[in-house]
Amino acid sequence: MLNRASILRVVSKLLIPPIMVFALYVQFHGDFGPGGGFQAGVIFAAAFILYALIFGVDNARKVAPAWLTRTLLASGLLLYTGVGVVAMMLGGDFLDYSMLATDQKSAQHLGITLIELGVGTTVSGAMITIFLIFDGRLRAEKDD
Amino acid sequence: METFYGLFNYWIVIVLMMMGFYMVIAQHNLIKKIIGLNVFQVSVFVFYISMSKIKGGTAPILTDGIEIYSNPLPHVLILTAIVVGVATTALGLALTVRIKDAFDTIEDDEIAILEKEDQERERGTIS
Amino acid sequence: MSTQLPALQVVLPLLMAPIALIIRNPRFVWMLTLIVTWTTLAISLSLLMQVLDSGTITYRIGGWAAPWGIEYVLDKVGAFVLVIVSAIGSLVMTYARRSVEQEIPAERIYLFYTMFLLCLTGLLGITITGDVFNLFVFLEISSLSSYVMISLGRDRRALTAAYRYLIMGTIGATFYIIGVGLMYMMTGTLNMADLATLMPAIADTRVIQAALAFLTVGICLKLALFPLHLWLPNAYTYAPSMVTAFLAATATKVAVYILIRIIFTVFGGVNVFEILGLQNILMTLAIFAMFAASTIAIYQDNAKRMFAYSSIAQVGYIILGLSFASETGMAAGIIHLFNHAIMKCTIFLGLGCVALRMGGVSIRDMYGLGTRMPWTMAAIVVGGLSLIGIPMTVGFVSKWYLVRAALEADMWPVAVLIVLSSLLAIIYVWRIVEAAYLKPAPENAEPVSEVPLSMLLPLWVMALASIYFGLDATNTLTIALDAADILLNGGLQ
Amino acid sequence: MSPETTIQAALLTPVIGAVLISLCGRWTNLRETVTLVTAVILFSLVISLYPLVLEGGRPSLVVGEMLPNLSIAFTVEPLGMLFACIASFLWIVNSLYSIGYMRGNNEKNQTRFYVCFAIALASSVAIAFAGNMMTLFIFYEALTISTYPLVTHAGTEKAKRGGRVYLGILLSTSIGLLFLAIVWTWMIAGTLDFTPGGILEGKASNTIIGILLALYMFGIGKAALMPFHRWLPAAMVAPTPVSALLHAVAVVKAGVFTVVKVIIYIFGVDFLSVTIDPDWLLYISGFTILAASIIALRSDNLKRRLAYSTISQLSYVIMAAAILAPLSVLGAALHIAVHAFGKITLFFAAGSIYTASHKTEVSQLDGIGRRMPWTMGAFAIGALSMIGVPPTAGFISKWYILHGAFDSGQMLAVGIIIVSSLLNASYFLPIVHAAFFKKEIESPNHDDHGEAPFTVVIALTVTATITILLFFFPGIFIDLARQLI
Repeated sequence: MLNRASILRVVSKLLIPPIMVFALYVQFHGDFGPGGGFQAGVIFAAAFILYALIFGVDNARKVAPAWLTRTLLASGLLLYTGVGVVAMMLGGDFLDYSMLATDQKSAQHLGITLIELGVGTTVSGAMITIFLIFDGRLRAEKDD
Repeated sequence: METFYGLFNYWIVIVLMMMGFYMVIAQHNLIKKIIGLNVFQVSVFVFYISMSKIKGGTAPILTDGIEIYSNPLPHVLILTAIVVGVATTALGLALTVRIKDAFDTIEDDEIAILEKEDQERERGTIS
Repeated sequence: MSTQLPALQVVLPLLMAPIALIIRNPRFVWMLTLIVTWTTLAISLSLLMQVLDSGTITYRIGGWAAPWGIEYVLDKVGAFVLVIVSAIGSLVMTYARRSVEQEIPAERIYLFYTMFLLCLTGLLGITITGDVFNLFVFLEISSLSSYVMISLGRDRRALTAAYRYLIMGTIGATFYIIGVGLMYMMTGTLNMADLATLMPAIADTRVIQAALAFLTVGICLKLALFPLHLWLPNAYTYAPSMVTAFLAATATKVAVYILIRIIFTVFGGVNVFEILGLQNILMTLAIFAMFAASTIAIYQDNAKRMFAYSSIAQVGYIILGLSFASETGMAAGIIHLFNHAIMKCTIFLGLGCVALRMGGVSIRDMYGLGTRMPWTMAAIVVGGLSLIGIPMTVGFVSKWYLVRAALEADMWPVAVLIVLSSLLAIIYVWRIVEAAYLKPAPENAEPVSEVPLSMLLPLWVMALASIYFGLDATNTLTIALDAADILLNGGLQ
Repeated sequence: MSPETTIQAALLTPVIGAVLISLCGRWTNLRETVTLVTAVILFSLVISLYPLVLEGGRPSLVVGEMLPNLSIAFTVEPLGMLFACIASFLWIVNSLYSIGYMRGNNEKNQTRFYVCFAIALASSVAIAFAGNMMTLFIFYEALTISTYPLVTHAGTEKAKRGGRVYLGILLSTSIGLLFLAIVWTWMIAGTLDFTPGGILEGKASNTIIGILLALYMFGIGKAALMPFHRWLPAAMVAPTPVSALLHAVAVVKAGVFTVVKVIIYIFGVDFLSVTIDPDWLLYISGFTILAASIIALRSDNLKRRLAYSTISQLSYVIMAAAILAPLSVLGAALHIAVHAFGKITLFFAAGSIYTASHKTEVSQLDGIGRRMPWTMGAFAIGALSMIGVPPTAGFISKWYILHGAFDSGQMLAVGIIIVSSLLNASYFLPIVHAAFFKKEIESPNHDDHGEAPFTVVIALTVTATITILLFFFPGIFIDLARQLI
């Protein structure tokens, strides 16, 4: 089955890296143009899901075991709330980026980038998890 | 006629909404219900986005020479709503999968019969 | 630091949820959740003190000023509900460990606690936020996590219950955002206080009336107002015991809070009850809920289901109180919100203890339990007496104020209906009492011991609370009366 | 001890007693000693307030605010003093009796029995001392709940049904009607304090006052005004000491006590007589007196006959209060006390017969007086007191009620009292006659029995003696009751 789909395999091998790069572009471009964490996360996950579809879920699992996707999911949320809490600790309000650096502009920049990164991580983690869990829920429960 | 064409976006919203709502109510298949739910939610997304459009306005990116642009806030809101919708769908589907495991069917009416049997068994064993 | 408390309240459980997800050790995750819940209780208590001292607190997320940024606003009503939610959360969590170990498969326990934290985040967020769209987000956070928690129940019907709740809940939430969208269309703002100032000028338009209709129906779905209650009985019956206790005591209460916020804050400057005949509709539905749900409750064989129906009836009382739109009525609604949370939590925690030992909560499982599990059954009876409205329990205080509100409004038939419906409560509560105390235990019954102290203690804290706040209701009533005053005369300030 | 502390102590003693009893459950002798000691302490505390109240003192105690502007408060006034004295004294006697009865019949769950008894007594004393309607209502309900386990003590299907009727009627009248009346009163008057002369004067129209009065009278289900009297015979399934407590002292007396209290302190006698003149109450109570007597006449079960007799005697109190004449109110207060002693004697006798011979029907009692002379002697005294024959205490209260009725020209009331006295005589005297003068029916089962256990005999002798003594020395109660008018 897989052997007969050699065109798909070749094309997807070629496509997956650009998709991922595009995801990163969308991710880091998000603070001053169209883009952002949600979109980037989904695009990144799409690359991964494509891989899983073509090369089989078992292989995909090797790349992203359950603990990894879960950690990805969790760490994105942690990053997001973490930035907010750090801002609070520095004396600002929750998610008040201006506290993150001395210069106003770069503080805002830093803040939104980190936040978007958190969002991106979580979204991609979530999408991958959803996909993999639907494929093999029981394996996902047992393998660690 | 003016109201009909002029407010065409709302008509679309209403048609979508009712279609989705009808699917949720009338379909017995749990997956189809979720699809209906999605159509229902999408109608709201359309509603928000079409509401923010301003005639002749561009994308809300600040560049020289552009005076009129659409309201970006509803887009942001809808982005959030979409995420919520995705989460709901995922959860709904996950539940459906587990219902399939537990009941061996995803037809609403068949599940209702099985549930009734469960209930009678419960009564039977205790009385 | 104290200025950061409003945000911390919500952020703390949100921050801990992913940590719980990563760590996954059931024991540790439970400890973590326990600490978080007690901390949120401490925070919400200090917030309540602040609000009582110095009035409404506002907090800007990200430092953005009100109409643009998301604002957290905490007045007396909000602070009161916040305390209810976090107090119930912390007690239920103290109780949870044994019950959860028994009812949820070991490999899913971490998931349960993570969802609990998220649900808590959502409920606290709803209470504290001053932004109608942010409220929707928190509403969905809490709803989604509660669907998951319900689906973790042992019976396979838990899955379908969760599924149906998901469908109904999503429809409700979507109705809510349609309403929000319509309001945004007319006003261009999502901030509650801002909306409240803009609303009177445009209240007569059809768009706003449609918005109000969508909002009301959507929220009433969430709070299970009869006849939109169909999701509730199964969800409560098949959910794990402590989930039932937590949701019954908090989720519908918070939904009522949303209704209060929308009707009396957002539409505060408008006499909403005149529009669309909302008052009559709500009052009629509330009375129907009181009678229909209580009557159905009488015929249930499963105690959890029985009290689930009773919850629907009690929601009727709360809505009835609000629908008087008088200060007493509003206070009655708010105080019953608190009181019902306490008594239902007592009962469902008690049923959780029964489930732990007997494996089920049908009436037959309770035969002879009065002597075999005396403390548990006594607590359930205290909760039951409170439902009836016997003096020296919180239920009496609520009923006193409800009847007073009805008489003040010159609606004596309503007053009569209130007392009549509480007579129905006697019947179903007494089915439990007779089963526990007057029926002999089945002959082949295995010996049953009382539940461990870690469960008994929270149970009795709740039971004693329902006696204490029934005997000394002055503090809670003062807050409720103040809150009613703010809602009716001030809006968000 | 200051009066406040005494009140506090009197309220807490039975509660502490209940806790101790439940702790001593395993050692029966200790448990029963605790019960007796608690009862004696309670009585001495209550009686120590007597001189103060007699001098016109009204010691009071405010526990705290329950709802804004509505406190849990206690005030000792003459009527409450009267009720508390009777209840606490009869608890001693009743405990003595219970010990003999419960052991003699090998009842189960005796600890629960004594605990509930103590709690019921605590509620009764709290009702007696209640300073406002709210406090009274709270403990009124507490009394209902705490006596429910006593009624259903046997745990049988019959007990369960009896318990349902008992609880169903008492709770639904109190929540359905009395509660409504109290909230309404509070809204009209702004206070619920018991105030001499009433709190409603000039605050509401006559119609509302009339409706309120009806709500109160039917809402106080414990007073067993028809048609809400069914709980009393239903509660007969309880062990006899409970019946004695329920039907002679705590529960029914709490009912009529509340009725009198409401008429005197919420409405005010004068106010009622000038505004609405509640004739209907006279008719209903009169009807209850006669109808209950007739039912009593027709029932063969001894306890059932006594229960219907109680229903009719309770309506004496209500009717006396409804006449609204000073002397009849005095009579009403006296009748609460007098009937308590007489009726408890009768119940004690019934229980004593049951313990010794397991006989429950009137028709089985032929010739039993020769086997149980003390019991049947006491029974005869109690019966005479019910009829109102001197030298028993029943005469005194009937005298005052009649006097009041004559004064205010209520000839109907006079007629009812006379007719009902005749009825009383016709359902009590045959029992006495049969017990002493008829030949015993040969029955193989219960031939060899003598008197009931010693404590039982003591208890009923004491109450019978007091029933007679009260005729000669009625001052102790009359002096108190006089302060009411």
